[in-house]
Amino acid sequence: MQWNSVGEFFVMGGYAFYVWGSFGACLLLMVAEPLLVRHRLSEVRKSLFRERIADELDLQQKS
Amino acid sequence: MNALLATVRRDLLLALRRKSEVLTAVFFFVIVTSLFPLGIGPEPVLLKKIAPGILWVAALLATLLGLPRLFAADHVDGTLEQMALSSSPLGLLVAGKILAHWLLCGLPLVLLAPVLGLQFDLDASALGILTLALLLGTPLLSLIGAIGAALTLGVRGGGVLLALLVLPLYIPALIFGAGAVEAHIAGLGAGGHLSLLAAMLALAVFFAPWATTAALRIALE
Amino acid sequence: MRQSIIQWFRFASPQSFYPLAGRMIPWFWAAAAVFGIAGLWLSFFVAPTDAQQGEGYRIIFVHVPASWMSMFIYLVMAFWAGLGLALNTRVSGMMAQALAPTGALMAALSLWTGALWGKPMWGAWWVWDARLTSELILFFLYLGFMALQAAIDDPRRADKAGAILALVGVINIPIIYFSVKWWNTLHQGSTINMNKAPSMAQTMLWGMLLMALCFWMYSIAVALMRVRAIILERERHTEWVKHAVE
Amino acid sequence: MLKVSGLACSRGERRLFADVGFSLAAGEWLHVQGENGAGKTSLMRLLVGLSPADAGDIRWRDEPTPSVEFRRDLIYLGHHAAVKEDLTPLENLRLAAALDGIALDERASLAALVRLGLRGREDLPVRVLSAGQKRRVLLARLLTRPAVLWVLDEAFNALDIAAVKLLGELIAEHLSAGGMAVLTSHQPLPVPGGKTLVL
Repeated sequence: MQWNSVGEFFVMGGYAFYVWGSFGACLLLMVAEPLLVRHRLSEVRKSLFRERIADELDLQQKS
Repeated sequence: MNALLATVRRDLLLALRRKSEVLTAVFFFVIVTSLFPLGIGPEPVLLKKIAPGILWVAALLATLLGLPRLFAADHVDGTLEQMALSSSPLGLLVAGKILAHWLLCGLPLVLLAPVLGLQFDLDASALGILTLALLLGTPLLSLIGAIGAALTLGVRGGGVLLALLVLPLYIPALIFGAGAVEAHIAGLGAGGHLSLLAAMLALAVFFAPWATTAALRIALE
Repeated sequence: MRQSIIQWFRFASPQSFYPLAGRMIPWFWAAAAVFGIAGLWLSFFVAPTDAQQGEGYRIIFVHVPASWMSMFIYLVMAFWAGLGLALNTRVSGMMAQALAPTGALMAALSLWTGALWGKPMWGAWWVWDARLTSELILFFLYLGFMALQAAIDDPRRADKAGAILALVGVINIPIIYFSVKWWNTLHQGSTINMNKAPSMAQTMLWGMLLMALCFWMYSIAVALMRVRAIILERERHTEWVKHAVE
Repeated sequence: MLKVSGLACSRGERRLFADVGFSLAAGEWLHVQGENGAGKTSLMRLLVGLSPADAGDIRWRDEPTPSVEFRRDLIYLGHHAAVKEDLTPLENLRLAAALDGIALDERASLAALVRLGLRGREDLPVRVLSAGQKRRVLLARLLTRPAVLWVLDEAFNALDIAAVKLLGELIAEHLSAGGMAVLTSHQPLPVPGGKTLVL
């Protein structure tokens, strides 16, 4: 373990911007991507659900 | 083989009836290469250094200019459909169309390049290497471009998409083509570059018509 | 053998692949988390400070895995695309389509972290280093693939056209990489090469490996999520989809 | 000689038709009927092998299609003009034959054009011809290309009364010489006999 304090860890030997910029970007995008995909999935599900309700209403109207 | 030659003759005849389309690419090549010295300044040393790159990039963009029309006209009037149903293999007809495209859009550039190279103060041997590199490289551009043209046939925003698909694939040709001239000027000898260009051309002659044919069949579905 | 082929074809139908993918996703997320925590711990607390590059070198723990994944995903994508073209299975094309954005993301991350590494090490955000340049071209190839698929309305045709493009790309990637490397040595632009990270210690290698495993598991998990969305979108008019969604 | 069974086709998510089957022997012809959008053109394109079928089997001389032999025996004329506007009718015929690998002499191509009433227009660019005349240039290929199976999609459109009658005669001649034809059309066709398929 080469860090003497938490502050030193965050300073990263003067490379804080570059190191945290890299890891931060990875973290940000790798959290954002699954969220976007999940949003896409739930949008499809919602529209499929709407369609099913519409189908049921259609059937009720006919009968 | 007869079918291939017949396709070449047909496309050349069609181009002859519409000269403007062929001349556009040539004019583009001439004007773009002449614009660079105006933008950069007339220093002979600098111009000589950037000449191979400029001539190659201009040649690359000039061939790209003619690509969207390679199959589009035949697609719109239905003759492409007839080609796909012809008793000759579609691959041969496609190879013929690519050859015709090179004769119309590539070969004029090869012939013009030495003249334009003079503007950049290249000496005779460098001009020879430049012409040779373009002679090997421009058919490669036509072959790779044909795949892109077939893939984007009848697609929305086809022209821009074609550039996006094809330009990254043109990079090796650009590197070795311009590199050949630079290596020659630097006294390193252009043999390696030229033989690599020839190897890539051989690979493309083998694969590109096949891939283009497959893409055309998909586009016609 | 015969049995396994039949099994494979069974999973090749979107209807049976959809629930299977759903069951697999949590496991890949868990694996990604485990590898990620282990990898981060190794890269920040075990790996020693580099003598030349100080703490800045720690960027390779994300830069190298992202570069690896961006290339690997293109290969996998081309594999699925080729399979779809050869066997005409529907799931293959969907897999290829689901992988492309993740591959592009990895290429983008590789470029971004490469720039952030380059600035303190070489004093420039961008150098025309062979690796960075080929990574940029790979990024363009991903963009082209996605743009082509987005531009074609009929999904079956989009799959096939994308497949041809991916296969052409996969033949070209080694040629591009080789040519860029050749170009780089001819011009002698940058002298520092990224793959010669100074005195690669054993712990560094392990950290990179663990992070790469984390990125790999992550990519699979996200691609499976996306393929589920694509399946529902494309098969929305079939009976089973109407029943699959509550 | 032509045997089609269990043919199915869908456009996007919509199923156009399923389980279409028919067979044709020498001298027979099929009239494909159906409303707009019923899938007549799609059926024609499946039949000639331009697009793949969802299911089904098409056999020509007991061999699965599309084969080289099938393409040699086939002529397909669709909605498109399929002629080059910048060329003359004569050049169009000659180039189309050359692409098929057929040697076509001047006399045969002139005879075809004369038969289709294009006398005096042989050397004009197709661009200046009327829509009906362009259609006739295309139809001249029926005479210059020796095919057994004619697949004509809406071939009677844009033709005047004389041309409709002429095309009817051409088809009848072709059939009596042992040929086969598949035609789509809304209106009754001036060709005697024939099977009917309603989509």
